[in-house]
Order: sequence, then C-alpha cells, then structure tokens
Amino acid sequence: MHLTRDPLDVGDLLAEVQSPERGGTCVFLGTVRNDAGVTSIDYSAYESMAVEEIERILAEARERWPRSRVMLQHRLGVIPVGEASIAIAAAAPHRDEAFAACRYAIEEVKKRLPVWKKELRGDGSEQWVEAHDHR
Amino acid sequence: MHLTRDPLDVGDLLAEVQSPERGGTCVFLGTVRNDAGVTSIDYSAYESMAVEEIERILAEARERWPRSRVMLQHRLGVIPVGEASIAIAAAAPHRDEAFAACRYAIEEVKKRLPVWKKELRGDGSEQWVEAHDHR
Amino acid sequence: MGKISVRFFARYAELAGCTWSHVNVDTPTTVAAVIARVREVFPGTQAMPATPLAALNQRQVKLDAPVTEGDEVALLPPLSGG
Amino acid sequence: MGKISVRFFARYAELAGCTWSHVNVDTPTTVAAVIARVREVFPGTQAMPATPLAALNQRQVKLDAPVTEGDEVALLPPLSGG
Repeated sequence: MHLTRDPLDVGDLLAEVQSPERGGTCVFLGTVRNDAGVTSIDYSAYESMAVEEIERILAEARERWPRSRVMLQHRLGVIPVGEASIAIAAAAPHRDEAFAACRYAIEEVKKRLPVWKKELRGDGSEQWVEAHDHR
Repeated sequence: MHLTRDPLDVGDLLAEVQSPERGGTCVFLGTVRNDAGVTSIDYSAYESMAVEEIERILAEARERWPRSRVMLQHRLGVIPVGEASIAIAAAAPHRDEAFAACRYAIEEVKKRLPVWKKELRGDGSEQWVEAHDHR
Repeated sequence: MGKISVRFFARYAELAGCTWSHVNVDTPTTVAAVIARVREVFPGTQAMPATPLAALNQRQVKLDAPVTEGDEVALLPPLSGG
Repeated sequence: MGKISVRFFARYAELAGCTWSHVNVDTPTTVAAVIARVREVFPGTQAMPATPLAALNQRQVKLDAPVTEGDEVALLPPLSGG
C-alpha cells in the first residue's frame, strides 16, 4: 500500500489522514520533471526494505507530532513527466504540525528510502540518477 | 474564482499550478474543526477586498519565488465540520520553493484576508470568532 | 462636506444594524474622524474597540490615513479567515 | 563457512549481472568482508565505490557492522527516491 505501480491518488491519502479534529492538512507531491530531454523515469526499489523504512518514518512523525496523522505513497515503475512519484499527506489540529510532519516525511524519504531512478530520454538513452536531487 | 460558495476541489487547483518543469507541489487545506460543539462555521467576507488581497498575496509569492505558481481558493457560506474553507496549491521546480510559497500564502491569508467566522453549534447557539486561531 | 461610503462587516454589521451606508464629514479628513462620526450616527458601534481595524478603498490602513470625498471606509472586526 | 544472502539494486545490479545471490564467508564477519568477497565473485562490482552504501537485514548499516550466517546484505547505489 505504501508502494504502488498505479497513479497516485491524493484523494485517497486525504481520506486516510483527515478527521473532524484535524483542521490543517499539508500535502506534498513530487512529480517527474522534464529535465534535459527526460520523458519518463523508471523507479525501482528494494521493496521490502522501502516498506519498512516508510513505516519507520511514519512512526517517527507520529512520535514527534502525536496529534498528526501522516500517510505516504511512492509509485514505482515507469512514470511519465508530469505524473507524481510520491505523495505525502499530513493532517493535524493546527497547521504548524501539519507542515512540519509533511516536511519531515519528504526529507527522510530523500535521505533513507532505497529507491532508484533511471531517466529515460526521448532519444532512447537511459541514465541512472546517482546524486540527490533537490526536488 | 478566488472566492466560492461551493466545496473546494484540490484537483482543480493542482491542474492550475502544476507543469512539467515544476517537480514539487505543496498543498494546504484548512478544514472546519469540531471544536466544543461546533457543527459548522458561517464564513463571510468583504468580498471585493478579499479578492484583491488574495491577488496581492499571490503576486507577492510570485515575486519572492519567481519559478513558483500559487493558487488559492477560499470558500464562503456555511461550511460543515470536516470540509475545507481554504485550499492553497503551490508548485515549483524544487520542493523548498513549493513549501515556502504555500506557507507564505496561508500565513498572509491569516493576517490580511477580510474574512470572518461565525461558529454554529449543535445547541443552536452562534458565536463570532474574534481571535486568530492557530489552525 | 463630503460623502464617505462606510461598510460594516460581521459583528460590526450587527452592532451598526447596517452593512453599507455613508456619512457626511468635512473633507479632507482622516479615517479616525470618519469613525468618530460613525459612532455618532450608529450608536451601536460605540461598542467597537477604540481603534478598530479599518480599510480605505479596500486596503488596510492606519487610522490617520487621509480620506477624501467618495472614498470607502470599511470597519473590520479582527480577521479570522483561512 | 556461513552463507550470506547478497542483493544488488539499480546500477549495482547491472554491474553484478545479478540481483540476488549468496556468498560463503567465514562467520561471524562484517559487511566490509562480505563486500570484499562480492568483489571477487562478481568482478563487475569492482566498479562500485570503495565504501558503498549497504543495508543489513533491511536497515542501512556502517561497513563494520557484524554479519552472521543467514543475514542479508544489500548493496545500494546512492539513494534517489521521492
């Protein structure tokens, strides 16, 4: 459920985190950019570890912001430019917590998730991405 | 378009701000909380000024984060608990700008938008909200 | 004498018993002077704070902002949007 | 001698020509020693950096982490998720 090969649905994530006592919700979406001829990115993962790492990150967020609820989905496989590879939703009683929990989750994902990108270009070339981007 | 009496649709806002060169999108939703017997909130505004203020806030965000695109909708009228009164979407090439522009917009809205809330309670009582909340 | 549009919102509209009116004042004048006149014409608004938030022609201003004939002064309860 | 599962991902899988295998090493040992053995068995992996990222049983670890029979060592190119 944290990893999927289907397009991500923000509405599903919102439904999982929102509730009548949580008045602030922050969502982050990372989408594939059209950098230098890129037409899509093939995402692969060490899937069992990625699932565990996501669960650790969500547990840490809940520990830091106990009244928040955070959900995260990462898409794998070939994702075309403009579509989302990751979606995070964080809801909390107040907006400070919602923003903080959402930001925490994406920063930890970038540092810790065993996921790799291979950029696919219009000219048929392919390239592994081996530096942190700053998207 | 910045003010509406209909339920807010995040998908519409996303469609307006996302593009192939913007890889990070941050969304904020403010929803009506079930504080102390509140069943809904009646939002009213100085509508013509609110529209101008929103346009000023969006222009400021674009000036500060020129590669970002931010959209904002505020709902007016009676909004039940759990539904959104405000939705902001900010997309940018990188996530730092998207988070910053989204956060800027909601903080300025809270400070500057001529909008008022009257809480409606299950027991039939009503109360103007006259202090900044921290949602 | 100049005619100044005056608008009341939210709780202040309830105090004034009115949402949109006008007052006549010697112009040029200031927002503070318009508010003083408002308190006479709409006695319920004496319950507003001594220095309420005000907008002049759809922008928040300080109470010493200059006002001329045809301007619109709005009296704004504490903002609670979002 | 103990049997250690070894997994390769992304570019390292291309270098190894393999995604999942095992090596036999004297146990207990360390992740670094497993990697040294991997470089012998899969010569293509000599192109990996001197100190690649590694996970032991699905958690990132330092290369001096202790390894025993049955453990799973994964070799991870620089992470680029999100």
